[in-house]
Amino acid sequence: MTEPLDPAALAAALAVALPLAGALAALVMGRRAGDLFFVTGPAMALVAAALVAGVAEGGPARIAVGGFAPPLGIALVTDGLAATFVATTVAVMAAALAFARGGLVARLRETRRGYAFVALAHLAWGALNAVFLSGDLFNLYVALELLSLAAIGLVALEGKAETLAAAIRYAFFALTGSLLYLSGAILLYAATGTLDIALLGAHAPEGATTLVAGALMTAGLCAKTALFPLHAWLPPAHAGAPAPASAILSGLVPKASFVVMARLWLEALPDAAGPALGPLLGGLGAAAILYGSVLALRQERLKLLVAYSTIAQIGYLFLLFPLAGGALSTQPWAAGAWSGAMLHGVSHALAKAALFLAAGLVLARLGHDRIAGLSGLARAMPMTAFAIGLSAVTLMGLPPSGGFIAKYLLLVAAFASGEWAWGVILLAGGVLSALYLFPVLGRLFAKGDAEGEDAPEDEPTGPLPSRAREAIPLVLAGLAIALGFASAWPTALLAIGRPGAAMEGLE
Amino acid sequence: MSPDLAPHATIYALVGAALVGLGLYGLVARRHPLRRLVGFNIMGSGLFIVFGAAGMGPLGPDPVPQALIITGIVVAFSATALITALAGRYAALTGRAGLPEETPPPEGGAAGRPEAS
Amino acid sequence: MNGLLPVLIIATSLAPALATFFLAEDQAGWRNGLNLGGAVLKIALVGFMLVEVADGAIYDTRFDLAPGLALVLRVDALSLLFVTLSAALWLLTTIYAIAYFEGTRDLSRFFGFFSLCVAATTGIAFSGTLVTFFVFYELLTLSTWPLVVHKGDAASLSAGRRYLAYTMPGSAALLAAIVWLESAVGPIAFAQPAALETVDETTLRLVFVLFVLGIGVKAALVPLHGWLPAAMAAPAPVSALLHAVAVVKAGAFGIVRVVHDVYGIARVEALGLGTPLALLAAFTIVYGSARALQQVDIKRRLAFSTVSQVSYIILGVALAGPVATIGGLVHLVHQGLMKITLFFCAGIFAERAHVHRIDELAGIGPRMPWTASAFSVGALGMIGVPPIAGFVSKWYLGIGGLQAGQPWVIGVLVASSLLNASYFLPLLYRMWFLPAPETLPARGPDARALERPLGLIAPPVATALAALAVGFLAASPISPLAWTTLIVERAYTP
Amino acid sequence: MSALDLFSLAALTVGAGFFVAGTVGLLRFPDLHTRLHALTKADNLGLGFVVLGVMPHLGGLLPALKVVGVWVLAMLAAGTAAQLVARAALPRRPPPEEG
Amino acid sequence: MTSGVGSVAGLAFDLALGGLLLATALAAVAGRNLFGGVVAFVVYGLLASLAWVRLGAIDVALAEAAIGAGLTGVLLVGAVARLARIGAVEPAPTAPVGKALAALGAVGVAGAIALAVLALPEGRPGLGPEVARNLEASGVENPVTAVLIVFRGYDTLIESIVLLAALVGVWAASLERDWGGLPGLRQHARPGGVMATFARLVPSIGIVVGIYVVHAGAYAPGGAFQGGTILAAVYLLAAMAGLVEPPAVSRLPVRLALALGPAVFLGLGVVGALGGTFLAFPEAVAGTLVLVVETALTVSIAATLALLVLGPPARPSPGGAP
Repeated sequence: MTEPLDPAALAAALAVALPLAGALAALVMGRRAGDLFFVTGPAMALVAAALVAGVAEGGPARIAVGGFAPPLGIALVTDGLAATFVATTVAVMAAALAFARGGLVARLRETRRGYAFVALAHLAWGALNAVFLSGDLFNLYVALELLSLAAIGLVALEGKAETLAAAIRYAFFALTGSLLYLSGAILLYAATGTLDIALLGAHAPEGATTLVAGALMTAGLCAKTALFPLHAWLPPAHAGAPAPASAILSGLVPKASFVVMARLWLEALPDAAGPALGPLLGGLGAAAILYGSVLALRQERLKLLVAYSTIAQIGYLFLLFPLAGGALSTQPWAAGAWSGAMLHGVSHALAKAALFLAAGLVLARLGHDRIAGLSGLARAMPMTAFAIGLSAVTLMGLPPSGGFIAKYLLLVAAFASGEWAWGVILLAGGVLSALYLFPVLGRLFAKGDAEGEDAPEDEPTGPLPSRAREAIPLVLAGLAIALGFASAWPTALLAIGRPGAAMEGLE
Repeated sequence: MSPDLAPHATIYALVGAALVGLGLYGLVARRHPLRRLVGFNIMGSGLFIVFGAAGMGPLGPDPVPQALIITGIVVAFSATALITALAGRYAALTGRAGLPEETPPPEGGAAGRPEAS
Repeated sequence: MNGLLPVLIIATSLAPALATFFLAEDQAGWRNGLNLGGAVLKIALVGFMLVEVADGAIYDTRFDLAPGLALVLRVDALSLLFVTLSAALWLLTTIYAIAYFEGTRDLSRFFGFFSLCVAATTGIAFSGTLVTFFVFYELLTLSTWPLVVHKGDAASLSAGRRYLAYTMPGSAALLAAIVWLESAVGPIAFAQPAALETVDETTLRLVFVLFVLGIGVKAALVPLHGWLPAAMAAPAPVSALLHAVAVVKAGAFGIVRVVHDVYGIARVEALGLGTPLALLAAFTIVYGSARALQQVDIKRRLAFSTVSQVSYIILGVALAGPVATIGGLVHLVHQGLMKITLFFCAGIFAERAHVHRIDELAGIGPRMPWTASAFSVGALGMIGVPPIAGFVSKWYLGIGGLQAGQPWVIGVLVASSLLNASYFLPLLYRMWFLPAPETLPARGPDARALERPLGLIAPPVATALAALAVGFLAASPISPLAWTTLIVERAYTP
Repeated sequence: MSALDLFSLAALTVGAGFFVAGTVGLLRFPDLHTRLHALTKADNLGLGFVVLGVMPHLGGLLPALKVVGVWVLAMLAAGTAAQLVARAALPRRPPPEEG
Repeated sequence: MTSGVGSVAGLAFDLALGGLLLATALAAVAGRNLFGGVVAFVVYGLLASLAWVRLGAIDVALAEAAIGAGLTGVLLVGAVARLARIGAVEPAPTAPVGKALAALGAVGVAGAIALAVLALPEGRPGLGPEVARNLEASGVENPVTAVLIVFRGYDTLIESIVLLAALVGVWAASLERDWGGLPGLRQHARPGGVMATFARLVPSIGIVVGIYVVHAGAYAPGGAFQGGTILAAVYLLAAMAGLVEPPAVSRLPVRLALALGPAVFLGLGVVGALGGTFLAFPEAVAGTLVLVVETALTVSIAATLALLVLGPPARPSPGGAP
């Protein structure tokens, strides 16, 4: 049964197959693995473009893998959400791989870190696309597991004692999370006989089994997304990894398990959640925002500050559930909240990746990433300072960045739904992020020889990065800002196949 | 009380649930990475037994859970192998079997024992 | 075509800004050329648009950002008033800055952010909806912060921190107000006052307070003015353009938009918010002048004088009379001209004669005749001595107050004029009538060197002359007064 | 109960008996070597009888041969393991490179 | 096999087995010394495979015995030995309140799952009949292999790559100077000793059984994973006995063998995608395709599992890194 070649279906298949093929090639190529980027980068850009175009015209589609439709087979879901995040992943991954070519991935001989990074990055890439596109709960489990193992490998890449400890701690959190998620999936299969999200939505299972399953899956996914009470593993893991790895870890990995949670509660079990879910997840998100920001304020090292800001920014995503979760999805403002949360996911991915890459450049140049020692960097490395500035603007949600549009949509939804408490938290979060990000920018502008502040041994040890390598974080941060201006198109793309019959915005 | 599950399948389902509890306890409470790995594997295996038992329909075992369980076992093994290697490398570097916040430093000073060949 | 013009005008300062960022330090020629070219082009375009808008043309462009969120640029008489002022002064300040920063470093970064800030100001003027206003309002904060911390030393860094400590919560309050109102009523455009009937009164009052809190930070209303004096640590051109013209005026402009275009003056009166705002403005006027009296440093005194002068605009707007509004709005231009002259001269005194404190001003008049006379014109204008610009706006404000049945306004004006006199006249006296210390060379080459190069001296003289001209030709059809009467006739007959 | 069933019942009981003997040996014997002895000898013999008892019921020669194969392999493994454990537990007189 | 599953003897056996399972699991988790715990875990694994036989899932029993009990056991015992040799310091025992909290959480989760299982609605056919209906389209008779390779082949593809991800992670947990070297520790087996003879005797049988299991997967319990594990175990036995030197990590044939299985499966999938459906097994050639994929997977799985157990490269390879 070979129906005419549907571009979206082919693009979806290639979106997963190509990075995995790249990983296999990297496994075998060894020394030349660094140049793999020249093949997978452009090819994946093409695939992402085809997927986005296919979704934009053809609307959301369900592709039966192997020709067997669910409940027997597995269905890939190509809707706006998947296409947007696949495109974002291409941007961040291409940047990380290009960034690694200059430093981490040595060209002359095959080093441990270079070899492992290229292979693990491609594996994570394939896993991310598999998660965004999959519509089957068990398939999501296997893809999340591949993502976790690749991420654990990336965290342990430096080989130092503290990164290994961080990797082990992360591993146990991730594995506990996976098993809890799996237990929920198993119970849902036992209750309804299907693992497919859309069929589950149609079945609308009720009763104790569904509630227990939902609770277990939520607990598991919260552990993997490092939502507030289960976040202890994230800062040492993301700060210890090499810069391109941190960009992937902090920018993309938490989004994968968040998308699974969104699909679970908005598509698979829309009305099984009951009134408690929204406030609970929203409350935890709010706590994450406050906790992450306060701790980021107290960090002396740049990479740790950026890692704690990830915990805070993840909090914003979870405001989706009180505003658009469960029974609310038919309310007029739910659409805005949904687009806002997803747009925040995209703009945070770009800005956070840019910030970590820029921090990597600073670390390579100065030999340390103590914030106090960053003075005068704006003069020595203007493009990196500018990239840090632009991504800081996006993280603070100030116009003209994509972060602002996302924050604005969430705010409007919060006020329109009457629960303006979430709005206040959003605003407080913005001010708090300004509190911990502007001192860093201030340090950049401070004169190099500000009176005795930086100790003599702060003389820059590493070489100045090449302009091309310095441009990478700038391009990413520029994309995040451009998202602020050209956000009409992405929000329209996101809306394709959005759960719930939410009305379009507020007009 | 128990629905049409073949009688002994319910036993396995309940035993599996208990095993999940035991495994989770091992994974969360025990500090030694290898102990936690044992807990992780037991929890996984218990979960699969629940899955298999729940799949026991009137006309024999449902093949889909069986296939998924094989996949699950292999995934659990790869995770165990990775963590064992990481824990081994960490112990070689620092002379500590557990995570730093849970293990006293080795008495031979902070640096770990010389690399075991 | 007419939709494109406002975008083009913003581009005239945005494009040079983005280009300058990528220029190397030593490409001074390119940098100056770009910025000056942009300024000249902008003035030409604004001139053309002045003519068009005078006979009723309306420019309107719209960019859709997200569902329910759009960037709308709309040009009306009020926005042109602000843009003309900022375009003209941008050119002069660029000339001044080029001369001022001779031989210092980080200039590409400075001029980049400088033009970006002017682009943001133009954006604020042209914004057609509350959201567009907020976008450019925040862009202004983001582009001015690097200018405040430009020197990079401890003082400017702490000034920067203080600036943020006020503006960040302010922006949160403003965003809260906008979203609270828009979630109830849908996107609000300035073209027609929003249909606020459906919203209950207490919410409207609360939102108005939030608006004043948010925008008041930049308009330096009393409790929120702390950052302005501290920001004097920034280099002179920054203080000149930003704190005398762009940032502070953007605050005042914002309050005018909110009072007239979002709420409509009738509803502000009905809600009983007009008088408290006027009282707050009046208190700021007096408080600013009083604090200016205590200052020893010239620039800090000028800063506190700005705090009080800006509140004239808000006072004018808060009083519901058309004449008072004219007085307020025209003061926006007049105060800009006078204050920028004073800051230019203060910068020259500091840069060339190393004079920072008032008591060091003794006998500087004969030594630096051009700068000192420009300073005197500005100072006298501030006091309200006819025929300089200051007198015109105070005159209209006074009459407006009477018409609006608020006689106490006269009292405030008189008191503040007296205070102005008491903190400006001693400076003039020291400059012209006290003997100069021997450190100041009277004759010879280094005497002439005091007022070199020309680029540094010409701008203050030009703005002083402009202040005089505006005062003299107030009655003529092309003066800012005429333009403000046009604005008030066209839109704000009570 | 046909003759075959009787035969396998008997064989299984004997096998079980040997297993019990092996376990008792494991619990009661004083040191490692004797316990090893009990385990490998008794249990393997028990397994042999169990195999014998089960063979007729498997239906067909091939499965029967497979089961015998299992028994042979089990014995081999048990023997090697016992040797290694015993050698490892010897007091450390011989030089360490002894496997 | 006893005739009626529900007969009293069967029930007694299940209860006993369940009890044993819980006892060994408790010993493994809560036992005092580490080595005892690991051994208890291996015993638990074997009992679990017995449980799978009772549940009628022979494929899973094979996998559980081979991978769950066998390889994981070898891995953990090896790790315990290595940590003991290093003399690594044991972590401090958890505070009693921590233990109580964890116990509470564990009981809660277990109770919830038990409750959920008991609350399962009646008459759930599961996907058994659905699989039976499509079985002949899959080209294999064993339904489990059909689901594993054909109906849900996408899961198995990702899972085979999960193995590779773990292997790359394991290899990266080595020192920069050892990169490309020989994995695992040097074994001191006596050349003529018992271990050597055993290691010479068993592989011949092991390889035959392994290949048989892979091939039999099409129509009877078995398949790539179980067969691959047997082959890996046999290789490990030879390596432990010192008969064969594990290959240097950076040698090309090793890496090609590792990537062969997933590459064949992925290639097949992409070819299918070009023809319209990703990972399609056209009915006419489904049987042979499954066999091709299974064989390729077996090679990779055997190599990967063996290298995973051997661990990160620890000795510079005589030939030096490439």
